[in-house]
Amino acid sequence: MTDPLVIFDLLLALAIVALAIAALSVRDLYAMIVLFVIFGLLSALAWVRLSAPDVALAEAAIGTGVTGALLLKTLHHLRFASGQRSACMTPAIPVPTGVMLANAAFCGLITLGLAVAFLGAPAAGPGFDALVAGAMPASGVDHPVTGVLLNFRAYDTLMEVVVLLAAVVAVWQIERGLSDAPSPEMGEVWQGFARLALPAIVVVGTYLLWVGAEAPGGAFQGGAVLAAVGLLLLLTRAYVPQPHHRGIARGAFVLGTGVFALVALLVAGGGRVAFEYPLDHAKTLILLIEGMVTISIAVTLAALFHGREPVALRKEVRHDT
Amino acid sequence: MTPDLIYGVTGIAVFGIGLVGALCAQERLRRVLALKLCSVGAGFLLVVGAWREPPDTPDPVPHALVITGIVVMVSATAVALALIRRLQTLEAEDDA
Amino acid sequence: MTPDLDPMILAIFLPLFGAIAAFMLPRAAALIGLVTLAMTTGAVFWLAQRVLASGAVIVPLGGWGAPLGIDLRADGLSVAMLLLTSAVGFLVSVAALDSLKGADQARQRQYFWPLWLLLLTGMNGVYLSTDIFNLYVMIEVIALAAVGLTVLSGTKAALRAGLEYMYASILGALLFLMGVGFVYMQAGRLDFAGLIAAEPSAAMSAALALMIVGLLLKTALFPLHFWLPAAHANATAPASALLSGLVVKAALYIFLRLTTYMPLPDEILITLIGALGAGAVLWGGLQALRAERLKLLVAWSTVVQIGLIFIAFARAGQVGLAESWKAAALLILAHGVAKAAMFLAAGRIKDEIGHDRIRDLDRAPVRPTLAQFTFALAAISLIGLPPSLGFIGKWSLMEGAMAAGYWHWVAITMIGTFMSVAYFSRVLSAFLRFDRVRAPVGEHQGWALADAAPLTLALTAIGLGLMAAPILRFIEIGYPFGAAL
Amino acid sequence: MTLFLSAILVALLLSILAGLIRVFRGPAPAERMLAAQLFGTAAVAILLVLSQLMAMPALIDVAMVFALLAAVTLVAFVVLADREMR
Repeated sequence: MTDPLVIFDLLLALAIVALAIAALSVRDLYAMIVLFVIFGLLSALAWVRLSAPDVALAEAAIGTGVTGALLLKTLHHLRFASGQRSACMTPAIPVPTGVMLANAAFCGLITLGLAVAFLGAPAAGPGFDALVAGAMPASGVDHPVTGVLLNFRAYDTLMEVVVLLAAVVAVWQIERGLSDAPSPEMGEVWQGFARLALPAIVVVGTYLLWVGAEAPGGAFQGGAVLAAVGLLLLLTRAYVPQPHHRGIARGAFVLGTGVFALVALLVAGGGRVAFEYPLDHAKTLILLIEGMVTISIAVTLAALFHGREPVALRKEVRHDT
Repeated sequence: MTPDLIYGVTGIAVFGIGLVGALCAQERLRRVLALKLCSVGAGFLLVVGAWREPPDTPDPVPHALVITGIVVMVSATAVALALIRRLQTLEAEDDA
Repeated sequence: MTPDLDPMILAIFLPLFGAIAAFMLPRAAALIGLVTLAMTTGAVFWLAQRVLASGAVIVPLGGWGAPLGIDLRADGLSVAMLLLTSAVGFLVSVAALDSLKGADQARQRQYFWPLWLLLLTGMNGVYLSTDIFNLYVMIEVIALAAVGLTVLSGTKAALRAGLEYMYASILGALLFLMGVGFVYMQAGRLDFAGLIAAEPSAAMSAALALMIVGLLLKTALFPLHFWLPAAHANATAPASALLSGLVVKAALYIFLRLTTYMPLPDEILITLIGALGAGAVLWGGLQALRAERLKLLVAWSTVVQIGLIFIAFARAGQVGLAESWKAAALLILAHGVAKAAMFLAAGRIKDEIGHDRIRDLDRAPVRPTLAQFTFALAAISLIGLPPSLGFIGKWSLMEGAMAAGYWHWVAITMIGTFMSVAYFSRVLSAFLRFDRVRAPVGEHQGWALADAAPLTLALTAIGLGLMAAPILRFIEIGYPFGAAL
Repeated sequence: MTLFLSAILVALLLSILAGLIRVFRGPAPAERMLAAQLFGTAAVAILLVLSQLMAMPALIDVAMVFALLAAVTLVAFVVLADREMR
């Protein structure tokens, strides 16, 4: 008998594809972002159906929540900077329709090829299942995804945090000066809402971090939820970054990377190599790393949203000629 | 029809749609979004590869990889958007 | 508890800690950067010694071992790339000390060092990695840091070029990631040994195609080079030197590795890659002949050289594949050293004269002789005149092609060489016309640190040609790549 | 029971899809945003039903995060689209 959920799966899959097309073809950029956010949340639902709640959490919080906020912020800036709505949207050199059609046909062919290759690949083929199952007792945590992220493939995860660090350094170097897009006045309702919502978000973020050792959750999801606190603070102007906060911000950005790398180096010795945590302390070390990484992720994501290094206005130097 | 088949085809379709957008989209913001769609498509492929018929639990390694991919992608998006914002500021100053 | 230090770990972690320190202490960033570069170079030499003594070495990170964990592995080729990166990187850093000293460059100075050290972390990580997903993360580290360096000057042209570069970089990385997904579906593992063990299938072919197209986009092989000239020409001089000399090599290196582990299934595909290389040589050469600005000309010459490296890869078809990577590797090393020298020299010329319009170079009242001399030396290696390393690379390319009877690759290489003589002599002839304007003695700039570094690089590019035999022996250590895995 | 819950899921999904028309057609940003908010609520419901159907209690956590994020997104949408609302 067919699973009654198949209808749900099919509908969801159709909706996801339709949303992807809609997001790329809708004229209004604001609508594009709204459609994208819905697309992301539906993808997260699809991943839940594929028994990947960790991925669904990360996608919902980071891939969709933070990315959507970043896109909105940029759109807000574009419309403010250009003064009117449509001026900034016209491309410098319009691409000829013929070229676009050729491109689209080319992509269609590629997609077909990929689909054929996918259908030919073994379903539920070989994987790491047995290896992970065998190594889990020595990992120091009970949740396999956390074990992979922070122990088996901790090197990848360290480098992922490095990517985040590189991003915030690059963003600070690209954008300079104070924000020129004025923030709108917030009504009392928003202030009240923020006051109510913030503690709840902090609790949930911390909970996700803590629960990561044995259930879906962990540093990235917790960090992203905590970043939402930063977003709210920045949006409601409850916190305005000041130039003299830069040192602390820098410290928070590098905290996760630094502690992670230091732990990885320091455990080496006595026959162990880097990243090889001693079994007795594995859980403690992993929690330490996760905690620091969570702080870094939360602050970094919020800083990426804010976008610019807080510099005093007089220091603004233009290098362009 | 199992979920992995359905969502695998979905993922490849999303990747292809993102590809079309990345090559054809004219607004800068839309191109960033198209790239994000590509990354979601790639995520689908990995999550589908990890799926096992219940009651078996899925392979956790691809899940970890996709989480890494999501964080990497948000970093890249943030940099691209910062470039777009800065460029827009400079261009608007020149017009004024 | 004293940690056991391993040169491979150091090569990755030293730049990382350096980047953190340079970001935290912007005022000491230059000092931190130089010290880090020196230490990293030391670690790489240590590693080279180890590889010379005992062949390829492996560190199973976390003690798990592939395929569950990630292994770091160093063999001759990876150590050669590491040496190239850290040695060239060190000299570029020395030059950067001087060329970023202006008062209006405080901001550039502050951000150059953390970004460059993060870039170094990523590149060293690529050369030591044996896991394709790890390679994906590494190329993203490289991409973000490299874009940050591209737009360091903050001009509109640089930002536009940087945005194009960013799009190309992300798209390339995502194609690569999709390929990783297909490898996982088919083989169930992601380490190099898994690639070697995998049976040929539709999914593996799709994976190979995706990864190769992604890498070609990142390394800017014609016709996917569209982003490169603007990005490399508009960056500040030290950044251009790093981007052109070192960064494009990371994707090239991954390409060489992948095609060794997953051989291209068809002679036609190899010919196609060679044909794209030929297209790059011809098109890039034409554009370099037409370029109006010095830095743009140098950037187009990078497109040509990349094309040449791919011809070297394809020169003898499937039969020669086991050997042709050596010619490609030699050209990679030669181009890395010479192009860094040339971009630094071009930057110096632009700084001294105040512009880099080729047409007006000979009218300049100032004559940066040392930089011009450096430029000429670098051009010798890039054109491929003996005894430079570029000559040895081109020679082994043509030798292989002739041995296999592939005369068309010889012809293309010769045409490319003549074209490079033509476009470089546009610049060199402008340098040599002394009589147009006599430089006032007072304005003649003296010896500067920023001249010494590119001169050393250019001399090295020529001198290394004399050491071609030991270099070849060295990069063969641990070959074939897969045997020791 | 499974059948019943599946039917509920499909109904919830259909309700989202109906809301999509508003998002796509607009024209006012407020309409698009409200439809998106409606979707957030439906998604939470879907997750809760799924946690029952797939026997994965962890999905309740996911639902909680969805609910929280929906609130934050609302603020972002409203604050950053403020100019267009007026």
